[in-house]
Amino acid sequence: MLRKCFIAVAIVVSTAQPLLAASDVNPKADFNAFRKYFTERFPNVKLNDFVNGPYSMDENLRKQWLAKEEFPPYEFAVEKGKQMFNTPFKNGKTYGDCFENKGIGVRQNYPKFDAKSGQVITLDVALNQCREANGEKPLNYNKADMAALTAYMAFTSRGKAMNIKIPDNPRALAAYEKGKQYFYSRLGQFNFSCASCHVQNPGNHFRTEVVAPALGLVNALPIYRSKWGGMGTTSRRFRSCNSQVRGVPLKAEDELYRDVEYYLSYMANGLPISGPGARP
Amino acid sequence: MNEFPDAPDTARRMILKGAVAGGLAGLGFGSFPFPAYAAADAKEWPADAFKQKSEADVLKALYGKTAEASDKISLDAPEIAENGAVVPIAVTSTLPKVTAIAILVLNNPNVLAAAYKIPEGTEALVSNRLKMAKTSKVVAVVESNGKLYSAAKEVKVTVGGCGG
Amino acid sequence: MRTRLLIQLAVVLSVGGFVTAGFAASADDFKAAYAKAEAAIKQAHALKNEWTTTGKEMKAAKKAADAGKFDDAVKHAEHAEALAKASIAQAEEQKKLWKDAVVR
Amino acid sequence: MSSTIRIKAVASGGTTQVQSLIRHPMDSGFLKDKKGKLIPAHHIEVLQFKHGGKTVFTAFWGPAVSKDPYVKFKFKGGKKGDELKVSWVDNKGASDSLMAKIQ
Repeated sequence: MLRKCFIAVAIVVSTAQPLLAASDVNPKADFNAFRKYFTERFPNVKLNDFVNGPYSMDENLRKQWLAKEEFPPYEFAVEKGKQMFNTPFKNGKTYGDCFENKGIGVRQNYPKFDAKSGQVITLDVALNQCREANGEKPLNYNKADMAALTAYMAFTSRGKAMNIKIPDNPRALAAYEKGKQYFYSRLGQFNFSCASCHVQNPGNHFRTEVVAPALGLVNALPIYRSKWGGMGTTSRRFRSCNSQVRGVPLKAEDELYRDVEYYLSYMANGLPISGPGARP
Repeated sequence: MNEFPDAPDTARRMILKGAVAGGLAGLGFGSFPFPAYAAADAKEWPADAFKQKSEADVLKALYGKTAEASDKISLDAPEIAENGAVVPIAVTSTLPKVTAIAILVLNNPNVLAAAYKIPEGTEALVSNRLKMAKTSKVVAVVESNGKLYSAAKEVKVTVGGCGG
Repeated sequence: MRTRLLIQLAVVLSVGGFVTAGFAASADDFKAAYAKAEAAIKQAHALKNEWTTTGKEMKAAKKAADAGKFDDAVKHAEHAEALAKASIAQAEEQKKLWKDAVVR
Repeated sequence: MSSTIRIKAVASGGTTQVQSLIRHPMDSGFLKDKKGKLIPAHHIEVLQFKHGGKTVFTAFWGPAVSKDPYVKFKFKGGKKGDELKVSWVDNKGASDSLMAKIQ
């Protein structure tokens, strides 16, 4: 039967796959190919404009966005984030004490690879690590408080070039490669990968939305979505992608989400931070 | 100063906009609440007009008259709304002595979205963001010299904004 | 090519699930079918590749069983199992196929 | 939490351009909550701007104005440092007000 034949194929495939040697992983070559793909496919989009997502490729949407940017709907979230950021913890320390340059203008350096834990640390995770180190409970990675904090930190970093480092460390390279694999793997009942939309179809309409290019997508995070009526975190963004293709979302800041953010952020190196972004 | 020597204008504009929104970067205007004596008065709100289901009934309830089409009204609205929950719409007019502007969304459950009083010395210009339940004709109505004029435009909505 | 096969497979299985259960099922049949589906879902979950539709079928199965409609309950559970197996197959095949999609 | 009202008022060439964003749910009355219960309409009804004791702009809003509503208008007069009084009241009787300085 069809099913049996299919599973047999799958088993052969999975056992035939060799383990990756670190030497096979070449982020710099990936970066060049990725950049070339987008700039050649969209010769009319200026490189630094990719960070504005669908607005870089649709004139009608761009006009509405510019109108909204006159007084952007995310201002209240940024203001709330600023207040949270500047409010000391019970021990008197602040978020700023956990970051270089007191946390101002540092968004472009995240995610970072942490050699001690062997894990990718996103800005959201770093904020919760900071809270826990100071005796505070972590914030929910899907909720408005985390979105407001990261929105403020992105706001203070606007225009700074994404600056992601992948150290020559087998675990860092493995995390990068896992993120890349997740990005290109088809999933969900609709059998879509992240790349199916954001590499193969940027600028095209999917359902009712214009798809954002993968290049620079993370630079706009976190985003205020009109359909959410509010600011959402990076995790919320990834989770909504999963469920749109009928995949059960992973838990917020799951290792794979952090790895894929690491991969995409490295691909966006040199492009300006545009977050917090406003999107439909 | 500029970190992107070949940054396009758009990126720079984005950054400048961030700076202009400086209220939240701590450049505040020394704003503070003031006592209620000068406050907006809910009694002025034209409740009846906001209940009407047609353009004619709204205009009758608001102004007691009908409107004629005018090319001296500019209605700036997107052809396709990115999301019906937030549709930027701007109205300006070169008509003389403008005293009021109203914006109607004909296919919304209640047609009147917003009405503005324009006192002498205030320009015939208003920009706002409205919800649209579905694709609809949007009508801008301007009261000039005691008469009503209107202009209309179709806005396509693929994601409805009833949710708000 | 192979991905198209996968989708067809999912469709075939989803229809098949409804066709095969042409007998009068008992509570035990339901329990057995439900347990098999649960095992497959657990495996899909471990692969971080569960489908949202699988959970919906399981809920429908449970609801039908609670109402004593075991034929329906078995159909839904079998459908859930088929979907879960398709998602497992998808995850396994993507372990290699993802590379073909990478921008080069 | 700080004021619900945010203002950018800039004087230039004898004209003042005012932009305002207000934090308000502007519930349409047509949306249901997670339990399937209709959320009643909750919206600003009147928004007023005063400059030097004179009303320069009045908005009457229904539930079809977007969440966290925005408005822009221009009036003749007004100079840097002048005070602009803003106030709103909603259909549940809640209100807020702010005195902003023209920039």
